[in-house]
Amino acid sequence: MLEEIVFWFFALMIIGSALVVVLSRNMIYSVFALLFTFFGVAGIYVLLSADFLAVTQIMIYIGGILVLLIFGVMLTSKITGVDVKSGQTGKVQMFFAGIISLFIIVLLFYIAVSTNWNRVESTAYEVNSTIEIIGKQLLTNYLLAFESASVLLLIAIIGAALIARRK
Amino acid sequence: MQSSLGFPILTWLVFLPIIGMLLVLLVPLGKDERSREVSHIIMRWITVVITFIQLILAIVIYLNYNKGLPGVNDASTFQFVERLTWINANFPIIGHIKIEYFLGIDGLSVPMVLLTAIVCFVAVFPSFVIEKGVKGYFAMYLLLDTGMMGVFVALDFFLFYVFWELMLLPMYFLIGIWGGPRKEYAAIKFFIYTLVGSVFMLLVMIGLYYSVGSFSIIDMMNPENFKPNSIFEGMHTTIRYIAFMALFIGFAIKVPSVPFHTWLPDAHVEAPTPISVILAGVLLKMGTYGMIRIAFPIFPDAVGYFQSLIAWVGMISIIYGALCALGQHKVGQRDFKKLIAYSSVSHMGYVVLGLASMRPEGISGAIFQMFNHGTITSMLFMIVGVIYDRAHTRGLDEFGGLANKMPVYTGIMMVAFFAAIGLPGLSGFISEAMVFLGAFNTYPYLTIASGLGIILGAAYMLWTLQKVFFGNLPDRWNKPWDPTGKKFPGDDLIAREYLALVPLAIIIIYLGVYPNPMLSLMNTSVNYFVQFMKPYVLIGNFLSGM
Amino acid sequence: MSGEVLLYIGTAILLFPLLSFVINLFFGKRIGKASSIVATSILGVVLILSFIIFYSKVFGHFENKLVQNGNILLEVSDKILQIKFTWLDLQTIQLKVGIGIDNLAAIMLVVVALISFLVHLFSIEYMSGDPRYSRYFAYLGLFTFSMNGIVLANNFLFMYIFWELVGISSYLLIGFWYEKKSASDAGKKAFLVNRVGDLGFFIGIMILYFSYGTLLFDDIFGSIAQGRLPFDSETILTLAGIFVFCGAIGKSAQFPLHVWLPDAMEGPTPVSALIHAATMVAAGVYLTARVYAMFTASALSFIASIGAITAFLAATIALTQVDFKRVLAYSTVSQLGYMIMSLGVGAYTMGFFHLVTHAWFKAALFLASGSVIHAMHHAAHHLGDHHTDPQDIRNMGGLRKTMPWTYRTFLFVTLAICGVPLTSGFLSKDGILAGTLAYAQLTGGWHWLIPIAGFASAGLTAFYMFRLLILSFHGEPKTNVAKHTKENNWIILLPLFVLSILSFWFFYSPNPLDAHQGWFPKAIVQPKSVVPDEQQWEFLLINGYNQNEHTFQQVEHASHHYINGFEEAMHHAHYPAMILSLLIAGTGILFAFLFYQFKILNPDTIVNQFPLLYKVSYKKWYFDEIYNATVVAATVGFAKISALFDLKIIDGLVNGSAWVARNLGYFIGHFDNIVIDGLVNLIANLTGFFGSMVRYLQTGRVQTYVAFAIVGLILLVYFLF
Amino acid sequence: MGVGLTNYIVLSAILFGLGIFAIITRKNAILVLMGVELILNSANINFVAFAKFNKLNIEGHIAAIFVIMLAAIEVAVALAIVLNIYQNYKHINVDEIDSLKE
Repeated sequence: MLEEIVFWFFALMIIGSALVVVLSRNMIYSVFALLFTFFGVAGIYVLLSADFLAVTQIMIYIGGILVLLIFGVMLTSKITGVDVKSGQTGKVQMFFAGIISLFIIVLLFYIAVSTNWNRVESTAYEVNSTIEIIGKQLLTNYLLAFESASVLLLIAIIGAALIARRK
Repeated sequence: MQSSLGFPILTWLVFLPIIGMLLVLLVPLGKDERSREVSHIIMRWITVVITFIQLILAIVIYLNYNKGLPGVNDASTFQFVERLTWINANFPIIGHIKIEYFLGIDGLSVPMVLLTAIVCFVAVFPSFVIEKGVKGYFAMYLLLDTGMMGVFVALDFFLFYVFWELMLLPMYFLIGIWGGPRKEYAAIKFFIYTLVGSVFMLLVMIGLYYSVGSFSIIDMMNPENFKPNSIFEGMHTTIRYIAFMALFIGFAIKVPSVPFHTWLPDAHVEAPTPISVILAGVLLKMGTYGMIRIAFPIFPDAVGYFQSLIAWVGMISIIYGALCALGQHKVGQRDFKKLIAYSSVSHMGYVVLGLASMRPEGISGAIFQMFNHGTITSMLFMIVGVIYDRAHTRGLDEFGGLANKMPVYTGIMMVAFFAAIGLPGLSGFISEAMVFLGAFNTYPYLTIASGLGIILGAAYMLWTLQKVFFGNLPDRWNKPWDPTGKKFPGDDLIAREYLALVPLAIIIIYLGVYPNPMLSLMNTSVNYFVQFMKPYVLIGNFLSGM
Repeated sequence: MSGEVLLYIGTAILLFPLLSFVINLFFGKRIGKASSIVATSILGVVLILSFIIFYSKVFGHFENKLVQNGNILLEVSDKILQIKFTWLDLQTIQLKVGIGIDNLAAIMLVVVALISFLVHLFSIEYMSGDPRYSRYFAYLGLFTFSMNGIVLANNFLFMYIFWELVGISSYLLIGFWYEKKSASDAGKKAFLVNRVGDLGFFIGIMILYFSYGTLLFDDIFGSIAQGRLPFDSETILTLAGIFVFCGAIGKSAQFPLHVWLPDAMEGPTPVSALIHAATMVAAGVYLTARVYAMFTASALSFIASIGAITAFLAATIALTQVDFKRVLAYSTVSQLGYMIMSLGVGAYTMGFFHLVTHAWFKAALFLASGSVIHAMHHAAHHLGDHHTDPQDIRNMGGLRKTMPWTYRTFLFVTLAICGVPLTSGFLSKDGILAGTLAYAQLTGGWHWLIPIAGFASAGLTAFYMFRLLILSFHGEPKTNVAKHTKENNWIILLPLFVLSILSFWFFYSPNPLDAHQGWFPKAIVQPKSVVPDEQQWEFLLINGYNQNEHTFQQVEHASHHYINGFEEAMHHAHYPAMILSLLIAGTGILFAFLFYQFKILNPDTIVNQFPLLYKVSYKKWYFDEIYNATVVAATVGFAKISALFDLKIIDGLVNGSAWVARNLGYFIGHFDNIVIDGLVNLIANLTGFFGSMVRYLQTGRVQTYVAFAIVGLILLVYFLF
Repeated sequence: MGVGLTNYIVLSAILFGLGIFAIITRKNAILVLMGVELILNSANINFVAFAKFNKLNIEGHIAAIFVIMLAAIEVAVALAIVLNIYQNYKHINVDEIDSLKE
């Protein structure tokens, strides 16, 4: 029961804030709504007994990505704030986009519902924490991916710095 | 039959230059003057290395070639054969088309493969002076190399045609972009002339395909393979004569034989030196090679019918070409290169005459002459290129006394000139003498008339020698060629030019003294070819036993 | 010495001069002055080897032997030692070549080697100071190599090859001072004129090759002897002979191709002595002698006529020339005519004998002229006089006093060439004249013109040679230069002495009046003709005499019997011919003295009395002018016409058809634009219309593309499930 | 009715749809970027949900970790590009950046 309440709370939080992200005319609002979305997703992770992921979500998404996005907004919207509002494109486009989005939601919904998921739900709390397992996995089975990821990060950092640099 | 070397050497030989082309294209062009210079040097040396490897492959082929196998129309005795199905599909309307990737060589093509490898290698060195669009130039050069090599090893008519056309395009650009003042005219003339020949070839090729059901040149040579009621069925039919004539004209344009020769002087005059070298050294041979590989054995009956005409074409080319060359001293721009271009017409006439003889001496002589003309004329054009690079003119009347200014150059030049005259001890003599000995048996009077070509040949060559090299040096050339001394230190040849000229001179002298290494390559095939043609053609057979 | 060893020596003789050529060509600059020493010492070795071969072959005896050594076949017999090997191997056809040494070759080898050696020696001094000193010796080496090749060839192919190679070395040496236009012109002329002859030679070779499939002399003559004729026709056999003889016409400067030889005097004088007097020009005679067996009677008549015409013609021209070397050049042409005439009439031995004796004294004459010119040149140089032509005899005179040794040798060899007894020239010339007399007696008719031409030229020769001698050596010096000449040093004089000593009779015959008593006629015996009997002079058919065994010893035994009717007639004609020739030569000499020494007769009066004759002689019968106006002009004209034809007509046609095609193209283009393009454009417009509709979808905005992608995805999923 | 797999999938589907909506409609490049983030999050939810409902298979978590990492990279690079675009165009309106059309 508690689980349901928590789930619905977070689900509504996610959907609501995402709607704000999508629809808000003010960029700053969007960004802050995104914060809530991320936070909600972190909550969902906890619910799905992915504690490490939840922490990661908060640290990276909220601590890193969001901050970056805010910086982006600040740097590009002329600081005077004239263009902080981000007008949407015409109504027709909105309409079509809405239809397409709705379609895809319905489609996915249909798939989710109609498919007979062969689910074997584990007893939820077999392990205390996933951290140990993830750590072991990362340094054994997924070592190559892990290392590649680090290289990728490095490249991205350099690349980003290079691209953003003023001529 | 698998390649006898364990790896597909002919494919490597043909497509190696393509790899080189890609490498050349990958070389980045620097922004400033110096880095561009560096990348030019890299591109040049890539080409040198690639063509050198190709030369080594050709030598490997030469060393592993089995001289006892005839080839010609016997598929099982071709060597280094690679045979794969390339296109095999049903098409609506045209029906089933099967084209093979069929490579192989025999005694008729080995000398040409060697020649192509040698000429392409040495012609890189005069290419070093190209400054404009170096990347495009060397890419085109290597593509041209592939096309030429492909023509000489292809045994599938369609593949042959593809390589034939593949060679055409880079040549067009090489003349049209890197040529002299009238380059566009010369390039388009070359292109259209050759294209006309190609169209003839294409039509006959298609006709043959429907008659035989295969594009294999070897299958086309066997009269039994012709389907009943197909257009080329039977022997001595009018349509076969027409088809042969179409093929012959197509190839004669390339040779070039009088009266289809006028593209040659223009193309030579306008083309840059290395392209002239390749044009005269290899491209012209493709015409006569096409005759002996395709036109003659597929239509032996028509050869018999037109044999004397072919001999006439050869004889007229010899004399007319020589007369025109002699006339260059008096008429027109008095251009050194044009003179040599006409001398090529004359010398290729010997090849046609030799082929028409249908005697072993004549045909061996003709193939040997193809090889020798390739080396000798390459030398001649490079020799012209040497003074053109220095003096920026090629006028016959503008020089004199170069023998004192450039003694080594004059010495090397004399080897080429005397070889072109047909001096014994140099390779040109042997092939010309063999052509004459063979042709005399079949066409004595024509051969005697062609003999005038020898005298005329000596006349224009010696006249040139006297005008350009003997006498006194005009004052305007008295100072050093290059005052800075950077490009041409000293008056005489530079190392790069030695690299290009000396190997050719050695080949000319060596084959002049001891021709058997080259003759033994082609003997079996030529004799087999003669036996194959014998029922259809006129052969001087006064001599018992022949 | 065994035959094999001699053959190896022969190969060495052939190749050593080539070594000299290579060394001097590639290292000449580096070794500088030493190049002459290298070349001369190599030639010294060759000379010694040649003497060995000469002695062993001519006076030796060989067992018949055949040795097959791989590709190489060694054949040894008394008649000839030869090597045969396959050079061009076409499997079905194998062209065999090789070298052969018979008496003819052995004697010729000595002639070539000795003169070449002496000329090398002479040139050490003569050419000193020339900027291309080593190149000169390289060319001499090349020439000696090629000449030895001609001598040793036992087949037509080698003969032709070396024939061309001597041509090229002659070309290079005539044009040695190529800065002078006249020199390079002369070289070119020599080469081209020779090429004309060579073409004939090559046609002859082609006929023979066609008929017999081989080029070895042995095989060809053997086949003819068996009655196999080219094209089954005697006429063609005669023609083949004449074609081969064309080579000799060119190389030996016979009428009508004699025009190159006088011009060839532009080359250095030692070269003139070696190539254009003694050896190369004699190669034609050698060739005629070499293939003598295959000449039919008609061919021989042709040869005799050509020889006679040449001998007379050249002698008349020599009368009036003023250039020292040109007089000698025409004298050479005339003497070569003699040899050819002699071979033509059947006096084979005497013709070749004259070749040998002429080689010595003519080389001596040229070297003497070289000595004179060298001295004149130095004197002029010393005086700073650059206008006096050192070769013009009108500038000489009185050299007898300043150059006594040159004068003495020159006088002696002049006597030899005039055919004065006690000299070798007398022996050979007398033999030839006897031969012509015998020939005329035996054949009659117009053939009497041949001895008449022969005797007339003998008289003319005596006259112009003494004219030359008197004008240049006697009297008072006509110029300051002549007065200041000095005798040359021993390097120049030594070859002169050697050569003039060789012009004494005793080298050849114990009897100064009859060559037939010497060794020479026994060593060189006329080969048995191989042509069908009915095609040969009856008197030349050899009676009861086996030509395969004409060894020295056997011939000695047989010497009292005449081998054929001609020999007999010649023997009978010997004394009349001798007396007549002595009379005529004496008259010639006498007149020369009357004209130029004692000035009793004035040459100018004669000139004024017969201006036409003088002009014809002085202008060399206008041969050069006629050739320039006809053959040369026609060739150049044809060349011009061809070049223009090519440029204007053929190329014009090509460009014209291009023009037509282009204009047709324009026309079709317009037709296209309006009619066909109309249709096409309609279709195109329709397509374009739809295209532009679709084009709206292509906004270039990423967002639109994403939207489409998603629509696509939806559709995909929809259709898949 | 308990919270099942379907719930999570539907949640992620909605989030995905909203992300798509943002990408298509938003003018501002940064907002488009945010849309992408939403999509990535929806994907992550799926990963983790499937992991949970498949015997707590840890592979789903690891995939999610990598997605998060990729998202970080993507944002960094994308923002750099956006800044660059801003320097060139003086705005970051995606629908006016249509040089792809040419």
